Amino acid sequence: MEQLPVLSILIFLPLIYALIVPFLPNEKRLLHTFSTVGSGLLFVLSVLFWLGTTKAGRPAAEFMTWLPQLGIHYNVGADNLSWVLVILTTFLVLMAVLASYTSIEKRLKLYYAMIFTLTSAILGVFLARDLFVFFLFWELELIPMYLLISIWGGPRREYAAIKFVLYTLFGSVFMLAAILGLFFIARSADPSATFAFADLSGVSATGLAVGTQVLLFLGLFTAFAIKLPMVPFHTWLPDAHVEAPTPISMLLAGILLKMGSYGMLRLCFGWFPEAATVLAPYLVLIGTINIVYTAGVALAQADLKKLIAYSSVSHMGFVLLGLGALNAVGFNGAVFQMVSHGLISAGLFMIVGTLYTRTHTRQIAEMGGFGKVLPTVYFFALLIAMASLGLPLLGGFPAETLVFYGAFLSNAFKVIPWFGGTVLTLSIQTLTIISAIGVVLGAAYLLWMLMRVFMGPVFPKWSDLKDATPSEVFVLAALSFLIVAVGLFPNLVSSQFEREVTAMAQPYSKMIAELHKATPKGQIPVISMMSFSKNEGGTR
Amino acid sequence: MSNAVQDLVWLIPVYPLIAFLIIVLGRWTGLLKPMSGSPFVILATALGLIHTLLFLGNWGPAYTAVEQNWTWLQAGALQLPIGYFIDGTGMMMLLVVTSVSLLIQIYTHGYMGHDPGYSRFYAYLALFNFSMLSLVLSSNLFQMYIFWEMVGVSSYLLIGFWFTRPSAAAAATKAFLMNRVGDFGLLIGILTLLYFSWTYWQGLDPQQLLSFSQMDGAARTALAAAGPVAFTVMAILIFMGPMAKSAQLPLHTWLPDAMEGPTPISALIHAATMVAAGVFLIARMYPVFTISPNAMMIIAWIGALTAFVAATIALTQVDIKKALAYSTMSQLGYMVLAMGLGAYSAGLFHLMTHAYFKAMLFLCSGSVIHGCHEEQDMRKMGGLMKYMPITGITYLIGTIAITGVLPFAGFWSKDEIIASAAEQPLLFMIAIATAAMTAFYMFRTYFMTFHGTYRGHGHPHESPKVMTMPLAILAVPSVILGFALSGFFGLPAFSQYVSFGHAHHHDPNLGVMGLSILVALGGFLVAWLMYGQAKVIDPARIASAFKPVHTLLWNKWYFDQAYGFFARNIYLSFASLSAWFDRTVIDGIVGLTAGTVNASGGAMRALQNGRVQSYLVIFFIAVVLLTVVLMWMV
Amino acid sequence: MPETMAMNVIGQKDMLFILPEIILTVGLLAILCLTMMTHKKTRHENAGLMQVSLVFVLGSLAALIWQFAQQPSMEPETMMFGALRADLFSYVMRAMLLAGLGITVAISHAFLERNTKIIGDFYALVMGATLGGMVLSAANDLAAVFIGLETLSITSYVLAGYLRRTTRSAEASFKYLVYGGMGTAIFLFGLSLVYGLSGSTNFSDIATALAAYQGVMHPTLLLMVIMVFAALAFKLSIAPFHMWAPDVYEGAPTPVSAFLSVVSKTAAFAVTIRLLMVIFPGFPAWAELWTILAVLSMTIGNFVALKQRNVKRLLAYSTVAHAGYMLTGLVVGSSAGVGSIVYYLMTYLFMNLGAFACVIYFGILTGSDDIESYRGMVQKRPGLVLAFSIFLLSLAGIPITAGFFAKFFLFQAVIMSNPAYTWLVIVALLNSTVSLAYYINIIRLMVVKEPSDAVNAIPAHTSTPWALGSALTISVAATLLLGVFASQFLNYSTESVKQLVQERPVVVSQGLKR
Amino acid sequence: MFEVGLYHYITLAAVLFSIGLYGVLSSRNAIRVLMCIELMLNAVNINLVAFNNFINIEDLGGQVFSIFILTVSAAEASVGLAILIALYRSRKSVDMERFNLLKW
Repeated sequence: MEQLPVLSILIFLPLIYALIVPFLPNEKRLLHTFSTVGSGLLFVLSVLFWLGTTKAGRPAAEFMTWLPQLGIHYNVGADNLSWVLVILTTFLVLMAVLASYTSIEKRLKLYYAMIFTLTSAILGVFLARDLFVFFLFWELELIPMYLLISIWGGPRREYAAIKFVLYTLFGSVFMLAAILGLFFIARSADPSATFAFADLSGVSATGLAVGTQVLLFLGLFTAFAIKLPMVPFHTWLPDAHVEAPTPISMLLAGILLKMGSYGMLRLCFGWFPEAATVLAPYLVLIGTINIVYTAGVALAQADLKKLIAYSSVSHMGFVLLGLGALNAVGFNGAVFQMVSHGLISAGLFMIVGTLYTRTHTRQIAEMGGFGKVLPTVYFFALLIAMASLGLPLLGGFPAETLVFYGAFLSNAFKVIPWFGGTVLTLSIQTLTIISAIGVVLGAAYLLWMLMRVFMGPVFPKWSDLKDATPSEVFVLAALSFLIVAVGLFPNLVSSQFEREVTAMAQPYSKMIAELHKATPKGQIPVISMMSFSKNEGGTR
Repeated sequence: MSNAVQDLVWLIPVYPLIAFLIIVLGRWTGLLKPMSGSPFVILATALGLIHTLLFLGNWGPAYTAVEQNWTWLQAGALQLPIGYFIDGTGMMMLLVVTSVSLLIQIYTHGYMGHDPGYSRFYAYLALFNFSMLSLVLSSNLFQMYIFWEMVGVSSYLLIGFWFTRPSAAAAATKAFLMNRVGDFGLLIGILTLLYFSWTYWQGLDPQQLLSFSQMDGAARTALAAAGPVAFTVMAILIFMGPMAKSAQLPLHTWLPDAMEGPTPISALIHAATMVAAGVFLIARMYPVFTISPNAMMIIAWIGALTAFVAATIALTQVDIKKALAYSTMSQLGYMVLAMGLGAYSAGLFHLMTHAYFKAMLFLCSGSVIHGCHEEQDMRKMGGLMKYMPITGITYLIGTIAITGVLPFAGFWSKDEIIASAAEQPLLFMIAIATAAMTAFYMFRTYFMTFHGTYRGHGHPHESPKVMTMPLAILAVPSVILGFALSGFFGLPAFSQYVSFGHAHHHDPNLGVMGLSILVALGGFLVAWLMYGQAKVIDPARIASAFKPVHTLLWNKWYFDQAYGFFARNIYLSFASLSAWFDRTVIDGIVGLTAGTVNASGGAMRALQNGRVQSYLVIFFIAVVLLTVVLMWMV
Repeated sequence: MPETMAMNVIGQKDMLFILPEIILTVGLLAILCLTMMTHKKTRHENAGLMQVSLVFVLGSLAALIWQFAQQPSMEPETMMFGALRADLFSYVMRAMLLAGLGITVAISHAFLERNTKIIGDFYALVMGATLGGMVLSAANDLAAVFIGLETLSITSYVLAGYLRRTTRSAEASFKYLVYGGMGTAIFLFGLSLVYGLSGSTNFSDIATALAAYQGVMHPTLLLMVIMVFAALAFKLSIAPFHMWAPDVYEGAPTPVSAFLSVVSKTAAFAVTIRLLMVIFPGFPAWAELWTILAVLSMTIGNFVALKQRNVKRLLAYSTVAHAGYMLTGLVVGSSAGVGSIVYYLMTYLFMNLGAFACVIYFGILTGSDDIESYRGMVQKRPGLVLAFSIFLLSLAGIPITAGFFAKFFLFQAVIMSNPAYTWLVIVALLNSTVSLAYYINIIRLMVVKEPSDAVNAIPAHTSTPWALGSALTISVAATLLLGVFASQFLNYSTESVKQLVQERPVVVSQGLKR
Repeated sequence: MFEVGLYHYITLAAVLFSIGLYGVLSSRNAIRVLMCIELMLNAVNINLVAFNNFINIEDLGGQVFSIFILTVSAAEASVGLAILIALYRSRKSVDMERFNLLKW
């Protein structure tokens, strides 16, 4: 198994599909089956390859020199964290393709070509082990996503599509600057350094000034925060979700948000522990705002899909809270949240999609009494909404538990240093409590939505709706099965990536102790002066 | 055989889970006919009961606690275990839950016989059984929190069973939300406990995290680490869970609305089992509560106030199920009061007896409603004793039991609680006053429904055998259970099996016994005078005499209106404010930047006026400016 | 200085070096004669003329490559009495100019056939202009620079006005002439001052003479430098001196706009780099001058392009913006920085010419250059729309296109040479984000929108003229592959610049404030 | 006796250059613009010849250069006039203000 270039197959197979699709005859049924078989094969392959390589103790990695004079090489590899997300990606792509049966009619060839290009871009991001390759695939997913939203979307699709692209591109500006800065520092430390993750991760350990570290951390972090999305940069998500067709918003919520959190964990938190420790208070603060504020906004939404979009923004706040806890439990919780939120949000959007294909409206006011008319959809909606609510024995609960336990038991910070030496007396424990309130608010808007949409008397105009079609039921059943399985036996999922993620969190306990020791009791850990000039960065 | 039963005790909750899966998959794949599925559930519960009895059978004289743990979720240093733990209290709860739910499920077959959602209802019942039994068996606080919420969601499903009725949907959402508020408190309580007692748990085997058997050691470490004030706050936070679950004062308004659900579940969930889970949690977490006196005092006062307020509201209720709901709330108040006062076994004893006779009362009200063709308003009933003798008699037995008249179960358990309240004069007075009111409003409901002439339409008929037989069976424990475990005349005392720390049995306080019987009879007399044949005192006149008090009670102390106000004004406005902020401010800034870029683009574009000479002027100015700027700069 | 003054007779070595230019001149004259002879101007004849000129161009390119293959690791030496300098840099630049010329000739045929009877003169003029450019990029003497520049400019003025009948083309060429005339005048005045200071017109002598003024910042010295580089900035269409570009690009026939945006810009960059590296290496105000010009051109280029409705004007502003990006390489002035500019020019050549080829094709199909008229083109010509999208995305710098790689290498070189200029890279990246807005807007119109009436009028599928088709395929292939297989091209570009520059100390200026 | 030095020539060239510049920027008539461009080029010639004479007499670089400039400016003038005629034919005027068809 190891001589097979496993990872490159996974990355470039979808691209091959994307090249084949335009040449197929333009017949709806054929295109659907081709894509289903294709994505199915991709999913099976990803599981087999995972079992064959990393699970069997031989982590897969491929290397090919590309532009040696610039230190750029085609360097891909996968540890269990990447594999879990790769399999989640291929699974959700399969689900999205199945969901496209009912919701996509026109220009199928371009549609499937774009979906497969998008898949290869996302797989590329998760499997990249060279910062250039990572950045290349990170920008590659922009155009397919733009076209997918702007051609098959809803009424205001073009505005939403361009907003999505410009937001992400704006983020990647600072990411590229940080990448190049990091490479410069690595090169000045050791002239043979390349863009490989291995070389760049050791940079912060070689006594880099905290100021530079924080700057590099923030450069990378902005791009990931926009993708997460973090509160001030989140307004693209509701627009993109509302306007995107169902399969695309499943992919968008299911996987694209994970690119942001994956990047945060592996790059920002993996490479700059000191900077992360200094910035943890602010991350947790924004994470809490992310949870509570968007839960409030979600309640006031009249559009069902926007409500679900804001709920996924709120849920991604947990990732920030988990990462900000700076301990193994919090990190594991954040990664678990990525997986479970992927399944749950895909499920929720599938539900909204099935309703939309029948009623062609997304205004909650116009909906009512679907429970009686669409019993199967009601059953799945109930199950997935409860999972999103964080009900135990369903997908969401283990993630929330780990994040809350991790954050509450962490000694990341007692106070948040604020401007001009003043201090916000908000310890991580208080912020966790406030986030827990956010969860209760979350329960409120979800239950209220269930009540208004599914319960109550049947509206006369919806009395003749027909229940879910087999393909929809299959998708919903597959997602629900996984959500229940993850909920009942969380150790199955968490034990896969637990070792890697705990290793990532390992340096932080020492780092926190150092930071607290470095700042005398009353004093606040102030970020040392921004030292950035070339020579200072270079000297050891 | 004995250790097989013991090792497989975790199967008890699994039987209903299997039944639930059979029905769900059966209905989905169409193998199961629409109106079937109940035999699986009833069989599962029966198996649970038999298994419990077998377990009890060879549990041996010492009744030592049995515990077994596995790791459910492991991440970094945290290992969250799951497992089973049975001691006296746990066995008592097991017996109550399995027996009561078995009888209710049999009764439901009659009550829901021709309801289209029959199999869905049984599926929900099975799910509830699974959650409740797992809650009772859970070996640690984390696991209990899991099934705490599972029970909450099953009650949401069951209350909102007839979801096409908007009021049922609203009641279900309200119940679940209020439980979520309670769960929030419980979660924060657990986290704080874990935070302060982390060093203690590190010392133990990781699978013992938060387990009840080690709770007293953890409690002491937490008290030492946190200091009394923080510890009390933590205890009250944990108490918030039971406050919502057992409908204690601030978080109680969901219970009366929960009557929207079908009556069998009112009996099962909102009388016998789920609401008792709150008291059960207090029992399990007793080591934490006992070592902080002011926490115990707060719990006692909340219990007392709930009992008192619920009793006062029950006085004016006209809907039979709402009256019984408020009486449940009042009795739960009693149990919490007992726990608050340290009377551990008294509280649990009352829980046990109350479970039986309250379930019976609810089932009677169910058969009354069934008989009077879905009529719930007592003013449209009356004289039903003639038409429904069995229901009538069982209802009378229940009423006597709950008022605590001598031979019946209610007396022994309630008397112990009142006795334990003896030291606190104020609490004692509230307890006695509530006992009086209980007697009054219970007999009021009895007389209004079963005595006098029938005021409703149509003609009521006795419920079928399948519904009246469970009533008869439930009547037995309501009568003898109290006496059987009172510890008199050589009979086994309840406190021998179910107690906290040393099983002390203080001798009965005759004075208190006498007083409580007297008060009960007084209440009966007043009720008889107002509503019985005598009709001496006209209730309307009394109502007008105490007008302000009556309106206060009629409006259920305005709690609903207060919560409604909070929800609409504060919470919704926060939501719409943040939605507005999100749309205008954040999007505004984004729009602004895009706008300035466009505008500046437009402005620079205007510079391009098409005349070469103006271009050349700019060319020349640029050369000059560059020279000047660079001269100044370099 | 290593090279001694060449002996006064033109040796066999000199002739070899300017062989490509000779072939081109012969081609030019041949075309002129042929046009005179073919008085009937039939379609067949015009196609023949195009093929002949294409043969000559490819011949000249082949000669260049053959010569380079003879001695790849060559020692730079001056030719033609020191007027021209034979080094890797001149070979690379001349190769690019010839490639640009070839593609321009290929794409112009279809356009000219539909718009005018006399075609031969166009090819002659275009070859003449490239001749000037080639001389310019190998120039090692002020006179050679002037001659090369003027040949390029004057032929461009005539080319801009090739469609005499239409007023827009005539007005464009007149404006271009007046603006260019003034630019040349100022350039010459600067050169005369340089001559005055150094007493010689040869680059190496001037370099030694000016070395004396290394550190001193004398106002007249500064004015002299500004005047020289202002004219070159005009040719590169850098911000304050770009005002002519939009009008000329819109007015001139599209192949001419393509020619101007690529070939004349590459030639101008060649001479700027040579002047910058050879004559004014240690000049103190360098970084600040180019920083100001870079930021100005990026911002103006991108912001104004947002509001454009005519695709040729939009591409004009896009060239201004790209000139801005390339200037960041000059700001740091290191060999890596300038080398990445040369690589950027390579990719820029193909993506820009490709884009103009598509504009020509659309012009033929819809008859207008208005972006609105491109709506729904994907229904009729999906292949063409795909090609145009690839070029636009490459211009915007989206991955796997060469544009992305070019921008990445450029910004990497800038930060590696002098991290103090990270802010400049961030400004450049923000500008390219803005640029994506108007590039993707065109794609949106073509792919997402419903067809406009102009597109509906297009017949189902007419055959694409082979010359335009082949030019398009070459450009698409180059745009996609040049990035991924860049290492060889990168080596050429950085190596060529290394030869030019003695590794002078990187002037670390403390930001803009002294 | 008054000796005409290098600076006199340079100042003359500068003055001529400025006059030409002013002429290009301000005249309404297109032909006058072309003439002024020629004027500027000739100013450069003076400059070059003067430098050649005073700085580096033995090498004729400067003068050769000015001859080049003469020829090129002639070419430019002729091309300019040709284009102007074509423009005149369609716009019926030589007023510089009228040539603003291409804008924004």
